[in-house]
Amino acid sequence: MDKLLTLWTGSGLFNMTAGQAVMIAVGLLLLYLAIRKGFEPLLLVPIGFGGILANIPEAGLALSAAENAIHFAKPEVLAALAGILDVSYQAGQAVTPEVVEVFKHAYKEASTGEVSTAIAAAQDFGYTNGMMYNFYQVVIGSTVGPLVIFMGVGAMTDFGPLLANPKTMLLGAAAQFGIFGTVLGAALLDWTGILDFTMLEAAAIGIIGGADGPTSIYVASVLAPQLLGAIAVSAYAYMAMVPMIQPPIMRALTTPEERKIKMSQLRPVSKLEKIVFPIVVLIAVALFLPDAAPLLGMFCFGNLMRECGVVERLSDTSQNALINIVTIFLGLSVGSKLMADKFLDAQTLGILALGIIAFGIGTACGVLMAKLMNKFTKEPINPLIGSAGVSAVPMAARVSNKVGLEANPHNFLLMHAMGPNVAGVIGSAVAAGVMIKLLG
Amino acid sequence: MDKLLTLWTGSGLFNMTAGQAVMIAVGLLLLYLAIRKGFEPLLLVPIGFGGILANIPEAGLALSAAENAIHFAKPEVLAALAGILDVSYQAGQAVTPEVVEVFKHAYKEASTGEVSTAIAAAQDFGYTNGMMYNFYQVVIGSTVGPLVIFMGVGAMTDFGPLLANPKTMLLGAAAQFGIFGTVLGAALLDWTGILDFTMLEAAAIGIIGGADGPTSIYVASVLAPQLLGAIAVSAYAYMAMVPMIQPPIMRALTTPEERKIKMSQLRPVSKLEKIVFPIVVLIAVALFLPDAAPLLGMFCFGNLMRECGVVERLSDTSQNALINIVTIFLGLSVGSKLMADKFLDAQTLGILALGIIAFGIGTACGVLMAKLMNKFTKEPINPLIGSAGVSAVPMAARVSNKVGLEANPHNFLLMHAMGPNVAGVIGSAVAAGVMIKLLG
Amino acid sequence: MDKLLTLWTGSGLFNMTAGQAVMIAVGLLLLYLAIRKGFEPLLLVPIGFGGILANIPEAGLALSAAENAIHFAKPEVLAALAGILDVSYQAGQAVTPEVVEVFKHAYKEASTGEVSTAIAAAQDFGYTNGMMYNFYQVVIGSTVGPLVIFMGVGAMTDFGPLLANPKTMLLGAAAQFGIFGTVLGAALLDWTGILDFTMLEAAAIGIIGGADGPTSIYVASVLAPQLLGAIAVSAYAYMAMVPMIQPPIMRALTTPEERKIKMSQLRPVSKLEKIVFPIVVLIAVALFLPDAAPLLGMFCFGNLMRECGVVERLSDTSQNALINIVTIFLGLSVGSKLMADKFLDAQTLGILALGIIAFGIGTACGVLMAKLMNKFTKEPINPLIGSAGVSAVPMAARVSNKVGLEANPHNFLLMHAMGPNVAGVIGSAVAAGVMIKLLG
Amino acid sequence: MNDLMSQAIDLMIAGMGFVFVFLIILVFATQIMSKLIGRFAPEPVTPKKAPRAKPKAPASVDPDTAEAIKKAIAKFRSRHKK
Amino acid sequence: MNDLMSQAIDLMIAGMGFVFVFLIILVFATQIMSKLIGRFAPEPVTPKKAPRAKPKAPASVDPDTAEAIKKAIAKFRSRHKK
Amino acid sequence: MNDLMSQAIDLMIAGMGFVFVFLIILVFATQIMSKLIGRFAPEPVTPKKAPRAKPKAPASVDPDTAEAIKKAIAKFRSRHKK
Ligand code: NA
Ligand code: NA
Ligand code: NA
Repeated sequence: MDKLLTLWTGSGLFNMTAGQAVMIAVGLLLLYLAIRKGFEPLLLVPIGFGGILANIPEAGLALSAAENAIHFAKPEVLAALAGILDVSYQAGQAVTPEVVEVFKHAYKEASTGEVSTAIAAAQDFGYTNGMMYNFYQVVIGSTVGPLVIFMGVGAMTDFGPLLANPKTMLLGAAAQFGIFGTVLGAALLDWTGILDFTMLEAAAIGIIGGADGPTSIYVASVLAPQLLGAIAVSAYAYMAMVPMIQPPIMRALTTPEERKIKMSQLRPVSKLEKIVFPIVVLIAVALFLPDAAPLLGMFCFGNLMRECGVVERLSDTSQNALINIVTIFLGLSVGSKLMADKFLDAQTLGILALGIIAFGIGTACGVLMAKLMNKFTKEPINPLIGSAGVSAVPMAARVSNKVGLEANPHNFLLMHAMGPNVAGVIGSAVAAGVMIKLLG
Repeated sequence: MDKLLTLWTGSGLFNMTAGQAVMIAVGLLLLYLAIRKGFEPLLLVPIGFGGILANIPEAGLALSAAENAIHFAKPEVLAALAGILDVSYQAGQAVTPEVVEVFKHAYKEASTGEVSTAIAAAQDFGYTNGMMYNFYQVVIGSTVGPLVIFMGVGAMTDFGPLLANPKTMLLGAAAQFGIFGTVLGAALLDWTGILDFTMLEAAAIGIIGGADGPTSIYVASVLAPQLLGAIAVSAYAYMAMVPMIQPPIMRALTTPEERKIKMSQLRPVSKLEKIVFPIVVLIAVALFLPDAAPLLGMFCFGNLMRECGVVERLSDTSQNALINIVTIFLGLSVGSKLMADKFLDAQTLGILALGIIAFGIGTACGVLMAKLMNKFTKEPINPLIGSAGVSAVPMAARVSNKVGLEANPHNFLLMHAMGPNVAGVIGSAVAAGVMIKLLG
Repeated sequence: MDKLLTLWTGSGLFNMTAGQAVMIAVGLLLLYLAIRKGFEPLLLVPIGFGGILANIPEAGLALSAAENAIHFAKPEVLAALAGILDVSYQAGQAVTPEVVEVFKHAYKEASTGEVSTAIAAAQDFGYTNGMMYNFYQVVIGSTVGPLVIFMGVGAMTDFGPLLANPKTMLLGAAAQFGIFGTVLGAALLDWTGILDFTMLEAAAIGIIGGADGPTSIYVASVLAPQLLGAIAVSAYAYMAMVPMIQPPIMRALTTPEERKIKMSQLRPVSKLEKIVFPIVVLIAVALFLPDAAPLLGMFCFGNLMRECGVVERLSDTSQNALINIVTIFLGLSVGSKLMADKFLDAQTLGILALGIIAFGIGTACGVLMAKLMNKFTKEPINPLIGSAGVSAVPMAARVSNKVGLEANPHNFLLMHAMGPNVAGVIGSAVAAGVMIKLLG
Repeated sequence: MNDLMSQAIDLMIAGMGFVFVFLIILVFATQIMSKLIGRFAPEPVTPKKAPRAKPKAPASVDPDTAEAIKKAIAKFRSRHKK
Repeated sequence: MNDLMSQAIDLMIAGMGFVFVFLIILVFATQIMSKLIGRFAPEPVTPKKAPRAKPKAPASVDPDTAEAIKKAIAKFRSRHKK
Repeated sequence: MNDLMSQAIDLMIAGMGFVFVFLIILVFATQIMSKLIGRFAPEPVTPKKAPRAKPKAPASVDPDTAEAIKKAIAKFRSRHKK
């Protein structure tokens, strides 16, 4: 009986908070969007499932051993942690919710050394790091997960169309206005008193405008890990919604004549150019923006493996087994940040609102830049390919193609849009490097 | 000459203990069973090989840097460790076998923080963690190995037959008597004074009755890591022997007429049901047994990836590259626990004896439950499918089919037995959660 | 403006040292050799790329958080590190280049415990471990990378030709003179005062003569990690040059008649012999040289998985996904040791010079041993297969075949040379074990 | 009966009780789920004999195809020789 | 305008400025690279419609081939039955 | 001759000595193993020209088969056009 009581008082039904119930519903919604609506399922299935796991009451899967120990709040354990975390708590003292809050706050403020000492102490009392806490530390805390994904993306990227028409790189630059405009938007929300954001948080939110999953996760994990869940969900959700978000903006900013512009066929690109290009990018990074080196370095490495033709084994593995393995654990790790007390906050609503603005600004600036370039270049540029500069590879390029076909059923823009599309990946990574340099 | 002497006094031939020789023979026996007799080779080949590696004299592959330092027992190193492990040893003192034993015991009792400090100190003297010690810590110590395997098993499991006839889940419940009956058996051995077990050890031994490799390893690593080697070997060996263990029990408990019972054909199951089922299980876990969340969460995640149809890349990888990689290191890690001083113990004989009893009880209870259900349900149930409730997927289901065909050559029970078979996996994981909740 | 200045003063162009520029050129040269000349591209592409990444100014990708903190040398951070590293520095003191040097030196001399404390302290000030520092620690620092590669190589190795004619193992023994002769060469350079080497460094350089990538990396990481970059580059470069290095030596030491010797056809080898052979090797290692257990243990494990026929899934994975993943990160990790201050040193030139001597001695001793054996055995041995004893599998065996065909277009030596070729792998691992035992 | 025995009995009662309660709940939940899906989202059925574990990577060509290919090769070669 | 606003504006100016500078440099570097390669190492061109991401592991037989094989099987079987 | 030299010579003697001893033991052990297997467990032999490293994942169709398939396709197409 005693044991059955233990089972009941330890059950989820007995302990579930309203926040956890809501977050489980959010996880189910993400699964629905991913499975039924096809919203970036490779990431949103693990993120949604991870979000549910993270909110299972009492399981503490997304908490460290020390956080679990604080949650269960046994007096002798708290007494042991008090010394480490510099909390004034004596062995006999009553454990009130306030005391637990004090410990939670002290743990959040603790230094790296104190955290690991606290975890070791909690482990001596039998508490363990939650499964998803471990995943997060290894995959995102170390930054290795997003970087390996980026390497795989590099190995999947064909820079041919960009090399055939390098000027379209400027479209990929213009679309980054989405990033910095959103930072400004977040600052505005803070100024007007609607929401509170720090500069680091504003910058991390802005990166949603990069429309690049691994870049967003990387930047958020460096600048504002507490917002990582909301930022990643927002980034992937809007990437999936690119076919809905972009067309109205593209149509509003262009005339039917502009949309009918035919672009001259792309010149063939030699194998050697494709091999040398990632090295050129790498050297430019080394010379001008070392802080973008992890992201762009791994991206260029993946692309070099793809193009050099002598390491096909490695290129195949980085496009398949390796990226798949990391994607599974990256998704679960992002899901571990969908905990009620961190996600159910007005900030999250702000992030979702700013995210869609970010995509809109990026799209608009890409299109406008294309129109501007059209005035200065001999070869005509269809402004519809400008919107592909936000990245969201290859969805945004397909949107350019589709909107182009509506205006002229014989005008295939896909290959022309792939240039700015992959340039947008580089552009976002550069913007990420600038933000980490100036704020990190 | 001096150097050749060093080589000789450091050789295995010079240092081998009887226990190590026996354990190497045990490793060879496991390899023989795996390779020639086909006993669960995917696990027993790495476990057997790992067992040999762990018992190579002087190599210390399965020991931490600190344990290796204590083994070689240089006075200045012991003096450095004495302060950390709180042993009264002075720099000049003679190093007797008793002193070494005192250090070994102090290391075993040391806290997590002390252990890592002792390892760092030993590393400063040039000692290193053995290869297999590292494997164990990363793969099993972190619990990630069994969980990833379980995810892969989930991605390989078809719940269709269970969904077509959910009542057969009760057979998977009844078979778990094998687990708890064995705990009782271990307690009985302790009570009668034949062997000594603690409650944690008894529970860890019981889980062999779950007939599920990753579940057994997970539970043993949490409750009684010192018995992990014997428990894992016992679990996999008896799983391989299911076709020998089960049929006599099944025949003894059923009449020929019962064995001839034809079951009605399974209804077709829709894709959506298969997608929703793992989510239903997950929510049930969240509501009723959070402590089963790591095991069943990963299992359901794997199954959802399989069924949802939009992440085939991830599902394929978790069924192939990922599960294979983890299996290699999981096997070697289990092998690292086959060290002479831990394995060559009367307890191991007890574990082997209890293990087969566990399988027997589970089989019997499954069959009896099926007979009981037959009295209350309209649709006939062939009691032979009850034995499949022990899991040992898909071997036990094949045994049901085979014994059924002996009685009636036109009666194919395989699909009907797959229902209780996969239910047994869920049942064992639930039982594991209960034991961890009440004892962990 | 202020921010643009920050970007400029933090750029690579502003900070690049001559050494870094040279090392980036070296990285480009390695990429050129790998991609255009086909020099062991699977390793040299990641190594070369990693070398460039490691030398990006200010990015600190190959440095720990503490090293990065020392590089940026903020007074308050140095004050915090001073206590940990036992440097006499007071908070207000001016930060001169000398002070920074003192910190760098103190960090290099610090104990394992101090290093991890210093890193934790630096992390509290916002510094992070560089991406490639993490890769190195996980993949090479733990020794797991070379061992996993060696397992994969084992799974790719067919011992059939060696089992058909086990006497050729002696050729694989003789070729190890390349290793120890090179150690002597390094000692000679030290004695004559041309270069300075310690005994550990001399031994680590010698292992280049083993002509085996993972063995070289393993030994260098254990005995002289500071030389790892130069040793690995040297080993892989000369392995790629085997078809240029070996033939002149082979021709000089043999008469045309010897080169024409036809060898009797190899007897068929049974499956069981192939299964038992890795176990025989393992037991020999256990009895005679426990220090070779990690390398040869993993090698034999891979080979047993290959031959036993019951774990094809695991064997395939270890030959494909797993070895590819580890190769990518192993290569990048080796590249992290190509930093200017460690690589641009007269020692590196010495290592390159000694490396080619090592290959030459090994080749010569293999050929001479074959000639010697020819005097004592009934069955004729073509001395050209002796050179294959250096390993460099399967390149050296192909060279034997090619030189043999020049002398007699109907004399195929490939299969006969594969015996000593794979014996050379075992021989080098044994030599590695001896060196680690006597010096490690 | 010592303490360990009584603990083991307690564990058995609590454990088997809980396992049955949990799986019975799951039986009902599954039946409700199936009914709801059958009513609100009826779907074309999937073939129920899907193999339990079908690792896809090694699969290249199915036996039938392989057989046909071999015949084709044999035929092709025999023609070629003429 | 508070401090955060002015910081955000600064960041935008520095950031967009730098992104444009970097990508303009890259445009020129790429054009120079292409010209140098065209002059000193002209190569047979690669077909420019290479698919963006072609994971090779699952690829076994291309559709054309598969079609032919299926026809072959059908033919083979029909002959066999006779 | 300095200390390093004498150490290196010692290492060479010990090292080469040990390498030879070890591999000679291995030669004998292997021969004994082969004889025992030949006597007590003679087996049908495996073809000895098994390729050294045969990564199976990328392997899809062997060249011969591929050639045959291509011919078959060509033939199929030419027929189809008629
Ligand atoms: Na972008
Ligand atoms: Na079970
Ligand atoms: Na060698």
